[in-house]
Amino acid sequence: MSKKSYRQAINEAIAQEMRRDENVLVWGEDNAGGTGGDGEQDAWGGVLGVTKGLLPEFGPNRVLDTPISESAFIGAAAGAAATGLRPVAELMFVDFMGVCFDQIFNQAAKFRYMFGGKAVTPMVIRTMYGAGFRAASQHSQALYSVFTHVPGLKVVVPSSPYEAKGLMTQAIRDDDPVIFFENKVMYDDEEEVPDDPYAIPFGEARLTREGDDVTIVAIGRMVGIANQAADELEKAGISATVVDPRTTSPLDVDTIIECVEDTGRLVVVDESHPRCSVASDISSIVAQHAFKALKGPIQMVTAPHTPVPFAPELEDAYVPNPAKIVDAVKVAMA
Amino acid sequence: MSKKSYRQAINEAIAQEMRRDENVLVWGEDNAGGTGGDGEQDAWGGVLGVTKGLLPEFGPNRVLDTPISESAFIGAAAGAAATGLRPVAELMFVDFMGVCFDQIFNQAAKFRYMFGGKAVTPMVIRTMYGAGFRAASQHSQALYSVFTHVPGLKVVVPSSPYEAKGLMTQAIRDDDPVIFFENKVMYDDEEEVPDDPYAIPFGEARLTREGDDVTIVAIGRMVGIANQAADELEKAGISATVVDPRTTSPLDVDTIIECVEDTGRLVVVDESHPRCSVASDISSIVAQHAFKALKGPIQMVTAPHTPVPFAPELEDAYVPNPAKIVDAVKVAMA
Amino acid sequence: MQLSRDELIESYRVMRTIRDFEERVHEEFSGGAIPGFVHLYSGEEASAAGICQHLSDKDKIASTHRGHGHCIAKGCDVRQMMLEIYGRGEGLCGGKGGSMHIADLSKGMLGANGIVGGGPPLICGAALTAKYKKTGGVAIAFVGDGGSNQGTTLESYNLAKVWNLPVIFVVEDNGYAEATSSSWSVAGSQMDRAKGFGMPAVQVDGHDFFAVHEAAGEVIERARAGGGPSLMHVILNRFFGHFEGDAMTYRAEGEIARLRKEKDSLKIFRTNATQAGLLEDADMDKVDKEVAGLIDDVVKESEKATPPPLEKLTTDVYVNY
Amino acid sequence: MQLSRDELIESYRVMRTIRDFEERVHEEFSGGAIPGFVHLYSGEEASAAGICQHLSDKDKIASTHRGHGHCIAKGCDVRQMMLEIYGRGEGLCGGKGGSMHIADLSKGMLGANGIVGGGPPLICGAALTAKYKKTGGVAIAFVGDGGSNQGTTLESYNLAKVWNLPVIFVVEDNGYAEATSSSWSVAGSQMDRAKGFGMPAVQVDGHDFFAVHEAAGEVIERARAGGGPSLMHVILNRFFGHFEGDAMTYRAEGEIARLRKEKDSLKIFRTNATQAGLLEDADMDKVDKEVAGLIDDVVKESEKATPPPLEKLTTDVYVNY
Ligand SMILES: Cc1ncc(C[n+]2csc(CCOP(=O)(O)OP(=O)(O)O)c2C)c(N)n1
Ligand SMILES: Cc1ncc(C[n+]2csc(CCOP(=O)(O)OP(=O)(O)O)c2C)c(N)n1
Ligand SMILES: [Mg+2]
Ligand SMILES: [Mg+2]
Repeated sequence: MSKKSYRQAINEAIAQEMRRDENVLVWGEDNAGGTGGDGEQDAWGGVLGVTKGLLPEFGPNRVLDTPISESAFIGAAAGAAATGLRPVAELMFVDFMGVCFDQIFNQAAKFRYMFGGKAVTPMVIRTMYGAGFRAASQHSQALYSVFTHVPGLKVVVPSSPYEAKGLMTQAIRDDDPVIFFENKVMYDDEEEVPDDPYAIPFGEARLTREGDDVTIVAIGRMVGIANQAADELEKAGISATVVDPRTTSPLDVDTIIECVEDTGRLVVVDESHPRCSVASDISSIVAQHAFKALKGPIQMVTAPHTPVPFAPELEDAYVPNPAKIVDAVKVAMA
Repeated sequence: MSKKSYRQAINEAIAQEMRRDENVLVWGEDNAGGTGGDGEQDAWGGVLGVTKGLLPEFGPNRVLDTPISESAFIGAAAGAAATGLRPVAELMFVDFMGVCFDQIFNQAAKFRYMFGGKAVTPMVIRTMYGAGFRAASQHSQALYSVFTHVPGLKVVVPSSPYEAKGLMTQAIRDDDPVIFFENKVMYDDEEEVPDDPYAIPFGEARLTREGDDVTIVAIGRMVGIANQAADELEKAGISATVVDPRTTSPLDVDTIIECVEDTGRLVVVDESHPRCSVASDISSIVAQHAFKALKGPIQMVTAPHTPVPFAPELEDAYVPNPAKIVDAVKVAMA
Repeated sequence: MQLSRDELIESYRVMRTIRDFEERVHEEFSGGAIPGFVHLYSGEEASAAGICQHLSDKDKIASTHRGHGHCIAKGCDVRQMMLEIYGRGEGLCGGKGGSMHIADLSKGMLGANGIVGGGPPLICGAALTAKYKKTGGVAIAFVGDGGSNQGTTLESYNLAKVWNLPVIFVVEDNGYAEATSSSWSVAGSQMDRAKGFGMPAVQVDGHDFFAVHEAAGEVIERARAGGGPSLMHVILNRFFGHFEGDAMTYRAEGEIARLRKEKDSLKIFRTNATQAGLLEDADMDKVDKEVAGLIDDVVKESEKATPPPLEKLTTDVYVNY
Repeated sequence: MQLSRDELIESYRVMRTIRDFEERVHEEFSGGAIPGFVHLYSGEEASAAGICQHLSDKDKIASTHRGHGHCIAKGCDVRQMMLEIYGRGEGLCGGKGGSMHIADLSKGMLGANGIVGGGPPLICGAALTAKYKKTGGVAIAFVGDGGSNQGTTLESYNLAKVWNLPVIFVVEDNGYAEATSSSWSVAGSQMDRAKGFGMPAVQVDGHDFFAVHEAAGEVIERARAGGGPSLMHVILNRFFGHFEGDAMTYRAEGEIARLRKEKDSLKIFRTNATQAGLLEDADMDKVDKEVAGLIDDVVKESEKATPPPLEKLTTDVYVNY
C-alpha cells in the first residue's frame, strides 16, 4: 500500500494484468510514443503519460503505437478480442468517438448478440473525458451517456485512484467490451492504493457516506464534488448519502433505490450534457421504481445544454460544483 | 389536399423547398441512383424511393449521388451549409452514424458555439430509423436519443405523413443543423396532406387526444401505437392524453408538464433502447419539474436493453405495442 | 499451385452450393417465405471459392452484407445458414443475426456485416492475433467496390501495412454499389490505391476460379511468410439485384442475360476443368445432384423449423451481467 | 507567377507575423498566462504563406489543431486571435473557441479543428458551394502527415475527385504526429496516394516560400479552371513540441537547433529575396519591427482584456430556440 496517483493506479493495473496474462496487449496513438523516430521510444506513454513504462517492460509486440486511424485500430481491438487476445486500446479523448463509433457500437457491442451468444469480445477501450482542462469543445466532453445507451457495452467511470485500479483490473479480466472513462483532470489525484492486484466487480455501487435526508448519486469526478457538497450540507444540518455507481452500465439499480427509499430524496450529479444523460437515466429509474418513497422532486445537477466553452471563467461555470449541488439539495428538500 | 404517403409527403416537402430556394441541394447514396451506369439515372431515388423524381426535375447539379463515404459527404453538407448552401443530405440508416458521427456532433453541431455565434449551418440530415423491418441489429436502431444528447442539433421524429411534410419544410428552412428521422416502416402510411407548402414549428408538441387520467408521451411511430392503446384504454374507462413532441430537441417541456399536471400520471413510449433514452429524458424532466402533480410512478415503455434481433417473432416482442402500453398505464394508475 | 482431383471437386462443390443456395433463397424470398434484407452472391462464386480454398479454420475472414458465399466457402454449415436466414432458433446465430450477420467464429468466419467497410478493421485485429500468437494464419477482408471508398477500409490498408500484418484485402468489384456504377464512384484505381499504401496488388478475373485461386495463392503465401498485406482486385458480376426486390433499372437491357450466358463461373470452371483433363463432366454432374438434394433438404427443414423461444430476446447481450 | 514587390513584402509580413505570434504564445504559455492545448506553427510559415498568397475571401480553407499560421495567412485579425487564445470576450470567437477553434467565415477561414481529419470533408462542401454558385473560388484542406492516415481525409480525396471539386489537399508533413514519426506511420507515400485516387500531386520543400508559392499556383489554377482536386505534399518541420509542454524526447539530440539554423523559412526567404534582388534587407527589417510592435500590443491588450460575461455560456448554441 502506498500513495498513488490516478494515473499510476491505472498504469499499475494494466502492467499487472499484462504480467498475469500474455494475451493482454496495449495499443493506441503514442501509447509508447516515439515509434519510428531517432529519440526515446517510450517517449510519451500516451498523451498524458498513463501507459509510460509499459514498452520497456513488455516490448513492442505487446505495446503498439498506431497511425491516427481510430476506426482501424479500435476495430482491430474488436477483431483481436474476438480471436483470442485481450486488447486494451486507447481512444485518446472520448470526443474522438465520432470517427470510430461504428466499430464500437455496431461491431464489438453486438457480436455476442448477433452471433447468437457464440462470440466473446474481451476488450477495453480506455478514453479520457471531462471538462476543466481548458481544452474546449472538442476535447472536453463526457459522452458516457451515449455509450450507456448501447446494449452490449459496459461503461466504467472511476472516481478515485483506488477505484481506477480495481475497476481497470476487472475491465481487463471481463469478457465483454468495456469502455473505461478516465477523467483527465484527476490524473494527479492521489490516495492509498494497494500494491497487489484487486478487482472491483461491475454493477456494485459504493456509498462514500451515509445519511438520512437525501441521496446524492454522482458520476466519476463528481463523486468528489458531491462529497464536498455533503460536507457543507452537514454544517447546515442536512445529512446525505453519496452513491458512486462506479459503472453506469451495468447500473446498480438496487442500491440506488434502497438509498432513495431510506432518504426519500434524490439528487443526481453528472457533468454530461443534460438531455438523455446518465442523470436523466437514473432519475427516471427512480421515478419509475421508487416513486412511493420520494418526498420531493428529483433534482439533476448537470452541465447546461451547450458545447464546452474555452474561456476558463465560462468553463468553470459549465461544470457542476458543490454550491450547485447544495442548492439542488435544498430544492429537493423544500 | 389529397391522400399522400409518408414517403410522398417528405418528397413533396423537399421538392417544394427546392423550387422555392435554389440553394437547397440533395445528396446521398443513390439519392438519384444510377449514376455512371448505362440504365435509368433516377433509378432508385434513395434506397426506399423517397427522393425519386427529384433528379429529373432539378438535374444533376442539385441532386447528387455519392460514393459510400459518409464522413466525406455528411461533412460536405456541414461545409456547404457553412458557406451558403442548404443541403439535405441522407445518412441512409441512422445505424450508419458510427462512420460519420464526428462531422455531425463535433463539426456541424458545434460551429455556431465554437465560433462565437458567427456561423450558420442550415443543413438537414435525413435518416431512417426503427425496428419492424426484419433488418436486424445494424439496420433497425432508433438512436435519436444519442442525437438529442448533443447540444447544437435539432432532432425531428415525425409521426405521420402530415407531420412529415410540415416538419421537413421547417427543417429545410431552419438555420440550424437538423436530424430528420424517418421511420422506415411508415413510408406507405397514408393520410390527407395539403398540397401547398406549410411548416410546422419545432418545439411545439401536438396532442392527438385529450383525456383526464393519464398522459402518454410517444415518439414517432409510437404515437400511432399509443393512440391504439388509448382506444383500448377508453373501453376500460380510462381516458388518456396522447402527446406527440414532434421534436425531441428542442423539446416542448411546457406542454408535457401541463398535461401531466392535468392528468397526474405519465407513461412515455419510445422504441429506443431504454438507458439514457428520450423516454428517460422526458421522465426525468417531469420528475424534476412536475413532481407535485404526480399521483403514481412514471412508466416507460421502451425496447429492452438488447440489440434488435432478426427473427420476426423476437423483433415483434422487441418493439413496444399497445398491450404493453395498456399494462404500463395500469401500473401508473395503481 | 496444382490442385488435387478431390480439391477440385471440393471447390466445384463450394461454387455449386453457393449458386444453388442463392438461387433458392431468391425464389423463397420472392414467395414471401424469407424476411428481411437479403443480398445474393450468385455470379461471384469463383471469388469466395478460389480464395477460401487456401484457408483452414486458423485463417480468418470478414465478410460484407453479401456474405452467404463467403460463409459457405469458409465452411459454415449450410443447414444452419438456411435456418438462420429463415430466422429459426436452430440457425447458426440462433435466429438473432439473420442474413447480414451470419458468423461462425469456430470456422474463422467473423461475420457478414451490415456496415459497408465494417470488416477491414476487424480483420486487422484478427491478423494481429495470428501474428502475435504465431499461428501461421492469415486474415482476409472482403469488401465491395462501394466499400473500397469507405474510410474504414482505407485506414485499414495503412494500419495493416504499418503493423506488417498477414492481411489480404479482397475488393470484389461487381460494377455497382447498389445502383451506382463503380466506374463513377471509384476515383483512381484499386491497383493504384494499393500502391498508394505500399501494398502489392493483383487484378484478376473473378469469374475464373483458376485465375482467382492462383492469384490468391501468391498473396496468401506472402502474408503467411511475414511479407505483409496485399490487395486483390477481383472483377466480377452479380446476377441478382443489389438486394432482393431491386428492379435493376440502372442496368443496361439484357445485361443480366448476357452475363448469365458469358460470365457464369460454374460453366467456365466446367469448361476449363474438362478441357484441361482435370475433371470429367460426370464428376460435376454428381456434385450438382448432391447439392440440389442438400439445398432442398435444408429449405424444407427451415420452412418447418420453429422460431427462437421468446426468452431469447434478452439473452446473449453480455457474457455475464 | 511573378510576385510584385508589395506582394512579396506582404508575404514576408505574413510569415513574420506567424513566427512572432507563435514564439510569443510559447513564452506566454510557459509563463502560465495562456490556458489550454496550444499547438504552434513555428517553422512551417512558408506553407501557409505561400499557399494563401493565392487566395482571396471567396476562397475557403479548413485548418487543423495547429491552426494559427493558417488563420494569419488567410487574413484573420491578429489582435482578435490573440484575445481568443487568452479566452477573452473580445476574441475572434468571443472566447468560446480557443486556440483549436479559431475561425472567421467572413475571411473564408472555416476553422482550426480539434479533430484530426475533421477539415477535409468540410472543405469538399465548401468547394461544392463554390462550384455550384460559380464563384470561381477554391477550397483548401490542410492536414498533417498524421491526419493523412485518417479515414475522413482519404474518403475526401475520393469524393473531391468523383464530384470534380475545386479542392486542394495540403499535407503538411512535419515528420511527426505527436511523437510518432511519419516515416513509420505513413505507409506508401503521399504522392502515390494521390495517384491512387486519380489526383495530380506535387511535392515541395515547405521551408521555401517561393517553391511552395509556385507549386500552389499551379494546383490552384487547375482547380479554378474546373480541373478538379490536387494534392500538395509539403515537407517541413515544426520548431516546438507537438503542443506546449511536450519535452520532445522522441527527437534526436540537437535536431531543433539544427533546424532553426538550417531550415528557417524566414531566413531562407530573406536570402532568396535579397539574392534575387527582389527585396532589400531594409524592407524586411522594417516589417520585423512593425510586427514586433503589433505582437507586443496585442499581447498587452490580451493580458488586460476581460473574459466573456457569464451569460455567454448558454448563448450561440442555436440560431433560434
Ligand atoms: C456504412 C454503410 N453505408 C451504406 C450502407 C448501405 N449499403 C449496403 S450495401 C451498399 C452497397 C455496397 O456496394 P459494394 O461495396 O460494391 O458491395 P456489393 O453490394 O456490390 O456487393 C450500401 C450503400 C451500409 N450498409 N453501410
Ligand atoms: C480524431 C483524432 N485523433 C487523435 C487526435 C489527437 N491528436 C491531435 S494532433 C495529433 C497529431 C497530428 O499529427 P499531424 O496530423 O501530423 O499534425 P501535426 O501535429 O504534426 O501538425 C493527434 C494524434 C485528434 N485530435 N483527433
Ligand atoms: Mg459492388
Ligand atoms: Mg505532423
